Amino acid sequence: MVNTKVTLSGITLDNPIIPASGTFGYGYEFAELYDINILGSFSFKGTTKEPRFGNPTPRIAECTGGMINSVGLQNPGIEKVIQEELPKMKKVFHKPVIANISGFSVEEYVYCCQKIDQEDQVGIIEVNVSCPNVHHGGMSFGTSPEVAAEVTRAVKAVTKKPVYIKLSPNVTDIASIAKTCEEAGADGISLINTLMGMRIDLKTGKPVIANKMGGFSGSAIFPVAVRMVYQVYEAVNLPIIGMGGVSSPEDVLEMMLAGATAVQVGAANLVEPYICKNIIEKLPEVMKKYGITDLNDIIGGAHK
Amino acid sequence: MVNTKVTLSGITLDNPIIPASGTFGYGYEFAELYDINILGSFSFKGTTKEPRFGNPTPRIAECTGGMINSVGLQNPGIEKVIQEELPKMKKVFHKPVIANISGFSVEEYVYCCQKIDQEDQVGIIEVNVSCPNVHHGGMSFGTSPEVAAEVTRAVKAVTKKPVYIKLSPNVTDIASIAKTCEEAGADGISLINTLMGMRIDLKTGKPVIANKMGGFSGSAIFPVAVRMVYQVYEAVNLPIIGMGGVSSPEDVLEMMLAGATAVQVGAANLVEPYICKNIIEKLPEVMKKYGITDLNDIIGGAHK
Amino acid sequence: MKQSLFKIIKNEPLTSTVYRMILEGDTSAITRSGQFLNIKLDGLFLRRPISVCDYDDNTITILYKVVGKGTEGMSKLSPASILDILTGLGNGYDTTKSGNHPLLIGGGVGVPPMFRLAKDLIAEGKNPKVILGFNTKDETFYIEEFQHLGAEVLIATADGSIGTKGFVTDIVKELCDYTYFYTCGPEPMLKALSDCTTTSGQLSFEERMGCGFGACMGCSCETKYGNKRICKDGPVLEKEEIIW
Amino acid sequence: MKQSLFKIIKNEPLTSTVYRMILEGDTSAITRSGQFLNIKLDGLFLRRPISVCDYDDNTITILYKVVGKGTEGMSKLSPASILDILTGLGNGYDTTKSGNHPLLIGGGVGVPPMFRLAKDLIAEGKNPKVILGFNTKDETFYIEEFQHLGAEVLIATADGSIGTKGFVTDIVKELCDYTYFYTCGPEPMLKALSDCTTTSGQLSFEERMGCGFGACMGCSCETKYGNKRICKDGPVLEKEEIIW
Ligand SMILES: Cc1cc2nc3c(=O)[nH]c(=O)nc-3n(C[C@H](O)[C@H](O)[C@H](O)COP(=O)(O)OP(=O)(O)OC[C@H]3O[C@@H](n4cnc5c(N)ncnc54)[C@H](O)[C@@H]3O)c2cc1C
Ligand SMILES: Cc1cc2nc3c(=O)[nH]c(=O)nc-3n(C[C@H](O)[C@H](O)[C@H](O)COP(=O)(O)OP(=O)(O)OC[C@H]3O[C@@H](n4cnc5c(N)ncnc54)[C@H](O)[C@@H]3O)c2cc1C
Ligand SMILES: Cc1cc2nc3c(=O)[nH]c(=O)nc-3n(C[C@H](O)[C@H](O)[C@H](O)COP(=O)(O)O)c2cc1C
Ligand SMILES: Cc1cc2nc3c(=O)[nH]c(=O)nc-3n(C[C@H](O)[C@H](O)[C@H](O)COP(=O)(O)O)c2cc1C
Ligand code: FES
Ligand code: FES
Repeated sequence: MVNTKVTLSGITLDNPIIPASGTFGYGYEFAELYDINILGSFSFKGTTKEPRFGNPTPRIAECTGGMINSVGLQNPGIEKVIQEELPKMKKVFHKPVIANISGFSVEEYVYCCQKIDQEDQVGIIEVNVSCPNVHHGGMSFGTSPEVAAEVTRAVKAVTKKPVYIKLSPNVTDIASIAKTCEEAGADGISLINTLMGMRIDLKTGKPVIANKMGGFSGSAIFPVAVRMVYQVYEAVNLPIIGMGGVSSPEDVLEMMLAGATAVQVGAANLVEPYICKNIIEKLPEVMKKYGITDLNDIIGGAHK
Repeated sequence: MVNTKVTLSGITLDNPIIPASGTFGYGYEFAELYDINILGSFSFKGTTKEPRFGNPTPRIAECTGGMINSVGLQNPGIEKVIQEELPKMKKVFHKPVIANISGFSVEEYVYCCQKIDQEDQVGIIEVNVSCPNVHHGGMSFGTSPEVAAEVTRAVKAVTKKPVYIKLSPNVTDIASIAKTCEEAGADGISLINTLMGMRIDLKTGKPVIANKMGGFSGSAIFPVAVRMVYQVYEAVNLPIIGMGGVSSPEDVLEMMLAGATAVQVGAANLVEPYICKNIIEKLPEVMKKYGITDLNDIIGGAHK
Repeated sequence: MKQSLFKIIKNEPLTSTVYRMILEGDTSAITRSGQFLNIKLDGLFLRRPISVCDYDDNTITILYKVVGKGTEGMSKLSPASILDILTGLGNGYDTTKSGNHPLLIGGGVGVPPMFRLAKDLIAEGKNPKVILGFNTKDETFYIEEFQHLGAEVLIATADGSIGTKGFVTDIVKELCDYTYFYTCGPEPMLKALSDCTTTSGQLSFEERMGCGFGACMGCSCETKYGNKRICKDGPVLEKEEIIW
Repeated sequence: MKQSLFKIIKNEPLTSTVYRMILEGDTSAITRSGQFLNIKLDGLFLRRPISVCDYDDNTITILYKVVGKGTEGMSKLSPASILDILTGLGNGYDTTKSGNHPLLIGGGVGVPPMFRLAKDLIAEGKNPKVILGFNTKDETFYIEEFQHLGAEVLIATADGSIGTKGFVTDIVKELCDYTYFYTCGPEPMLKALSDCTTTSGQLSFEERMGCGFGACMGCSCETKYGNKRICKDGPVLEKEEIIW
């Protein structure tokens, strides 16, 4: 027998596998395929203060080993998520969920986190700081250590739930951003969000994505994600949720060796809807292959 | 008949295909396979003031759609390159070459560029600012607009050859770095160098690469490269040499639509030694397929 | 939705660019005409959505046009190859609203889903009239197959090389005795049909998809009844709800 | 070096993890034993280097151990599959230095290149003695093949289940009548042999490779005679030049 249980800020997960925000909706589509209660947890679709339709279509482009998305945080807004989605979600998923929160100003983050703080169903608040900051010329919150810290402090002040800051990889120095978030009171770090990418359609000569650029994710970005998890693990003393291209039990182990306590699976869910189930089922066998009896033993193992 | 000729700072290339520095050695290995004079040009292995063995091995790791290298600028040093390699290179390649110059201090860049300025064989100096700056705590020259500009100015002062600054993609704002290089007198911009990446060997639990992290390149990084070429094209009025994952004539067209005047092919040479030849041979046919009669018509086409 | 493996039974060109593939496997998730498959192909990250043209207990027929890497790869697969496919995607056409004389209008690669729809309507005792639009005679396919179903088939080609010269709308505008319409094809055609038809109808849309089963919001569109995902709440929308 | 396509003629297990593959194609670039191939495999970016075990005018034999994704994929390829391979890589062994009684020492997946080397030496009228090291009897392979060449073959296994119990060095230390040595195997074995042998010799090294043909500097090592690329200036180095 092997142990796959890991603990994030006092919340024990049966296994470290967590579908990533935006790739698992509110869970229903997958609940039709398998019992999603086998998951460690899941991070639901990024939620904002106001309802959002998101970006114009096309929103999706193909890449080698990955895809670009420019969904633009389509969601019904925090009120509706709490009133309608959470109760429905509760029927298909009985464990604490991760609430992924986005905003375009510090106030919006605060507004959403204050609301979501009331919801027992939510175990962790994951604050996505990759969004453009309307008060700073559209630069993403996550590209400035100060602004990321400001969001962290503001959000921490209004919730007792553990707050994980989800970092953007489109930065020069991810470690220093993680560090300032830690100093500002973050309980954990999630990374990485998507890399900014672009494809151009040769037939039209124009970008494939209506919004021109979008977020690149999938197995292609895995080496960047492993590197950043490794760097952040050296910089902070917080649990890390690692993600970016994870699509096999081996990838999970690699992320954990780099320093992740839990691992999210994103784009892979979209093309292999059973991927999280498969990973969870095969994980013990792959652990045995590499002589791992307890996943907790390997967290950050590559640093030793 | 289609036109594949493009011009970089007054130097006309028969076609925009240029093997990227570090993936084509000094050309001999490939000259055994095909007449490398069919190439637009080629960028030879990164040269430093002092001879360098480079990093410890393993230096190479496999990734989905790409590889990580940590060669660490192994080269015999500028003197030997000029005395031994350039004359040998001249025998196999009769067009102007691109001299890729690296340094660990501004003085080293200046030293090398001053030397290489004397060499008729060299058409363009490509200054790789991705190296760690020993005077700035090892941060790469290319991660700070000011430092990149300082290198540019210093180098421009000692050479009359066109100077192309080769940018690192591991930055928050590539456009502003390109812009400051332009203001500092750069004649062109080359991008992108490798993304920082890491792989961990599950058998040992340790990073595959002896130096832990390395430079990730290959088709996996193409969407990031296209995005950055697009952003830099909007920011500067300089010719751009685009690279990062290019491995087909279609990729060449996409890079050019994003804003590149010429295109480098890197890691693909290592696994498909005939790739540049194949691209050059198929390019006219693929141009026709998309109704392109002159490559110059599509440079930056995606911005219109 | 179901994920399962299918064996290619046949894979043959119908025109210089359009192929027919017959797949053998578990078809139980398919419930309606107008639904689609999402096909995993070697070397490509995203699956490729293709409409079900016809199906029975253990085979599916699809017709696809070679337009890029994925469809080109498909065209080169040999019989006995195995494909990983998601089936039963999308809402499909609702035949209960058809009335007795529905029009079925397919344009280009919008033709395939019309086939099963015509079959279903005929089986329900209705009299569908089928209008197929192509660029030119050489690009036509499945005309006889529709005729064999017993449906009346009208053809429009842009160059007049067969049937009416012009667009499907040129034919539709002349008709007045239909009770409903169903269509699939390029968006400009859908829009023109929405404008020129005198009855209600159902239109099938395309969008670049991430997942094809409602998880990613990659394919959203705004309708009069709220936001819809083309892959899950569509691809078939009702004329009345569409915001053009 | 040559890039060409090879057809798999045979692909069969010799032990639970070691396979033999016979490839048909253009072998003209291979000039010496100890050279290697670099094999392109579906879904993997880097080619995989594998030593030539034997070759003739139109076939190559390789022996490989399944250790990861690439070799696992290879083990599943069926005959008639086509592989894109770079041939003629590396310097290979120089038989001119062997003397009349060279030792050939292969450990684990270092055994394969010894085979063609033994064959060449015998053809040159020399009397090679072959020492093969394995972990255990079940993991041995190619012992009979070496014997059929007419070479004297000595075996060492770590657990003593066949041959001498211990390492190849335990055998080598007992020998004194050899004129030269050639070896390939894990680096600790090479080092131990370098220390315990009394003659000159050639040792074949492994390194993670980017290109395999000298272009990337991924495989460099420092030697007493300057920097060398394992793939191009190696994989065979002379005992005297190695810096341990
Ligand atoms: C619900 C649905 C049903 C479809 N049914 C059929 C069918 O029955 N027969 C058929 O031939 N085609 C059908 N298509 C279109 C088909 O999905 C695309 O032609 C195919 O995905 C192109 O893949 P590719 O790799 O060959 O082209 P790519 O190289 O990916 O792109 C070539 C061009 O195809 C278009 N395209 C690419 N991906 C998509 C996508 N996911 N959705 C829509 N268009 C895309 C773009 O305009 C692009 O320029 C359908 C699409 C949808 C959404
Ligand atoms: C010149 C040379 C000749 C070789 N000859 C043979 C041979 O005849 N038979 C044989 O079985 N093996 C041989 N090898 C080793 C073989 O190349 C590796 O076992 C193979 O590349 C592993 O690929 P993989 O995808 O299965 O493993 P991976 O999943 O890539 O890695 C598994 C393990 O294999 C090792 N490895 C991976 N890539 C390489 C590489 N490029 N070079 C060396 N080791 C690597 C690493 O230790 C790694 O932990 C040779 C290697 C070299 C350099
Ligand atoms: C379609 C799609 C939608 C996404 N939406 C969100 C989101 O709403 N909030 C968020 O924090 N991240 C979002 N992401 C990013 C993922 O959660 C994840 O960080 C990223 O995709 C990297 O993981 P992957 O490579 O496994 O996909 C989205 C990703 C995709 C592909
Ligand atoms: C093995 C290897 C060595 C490299 N060495 C250099 C170098 O010396 N100087 C440099 O500017 N870039 C170097 N690069 C980066 C490439 O020139 C190129 O910018 C990068 O690999 C992206 O292109 P690609 O994806 O086509 O490989 C090297 C890349 C590789 C793979
Ligand atoms: S394609 Fe993912 S929701 Fe429609
Ligand atoms: S592997 Fe590229 S030089 Fe040896």
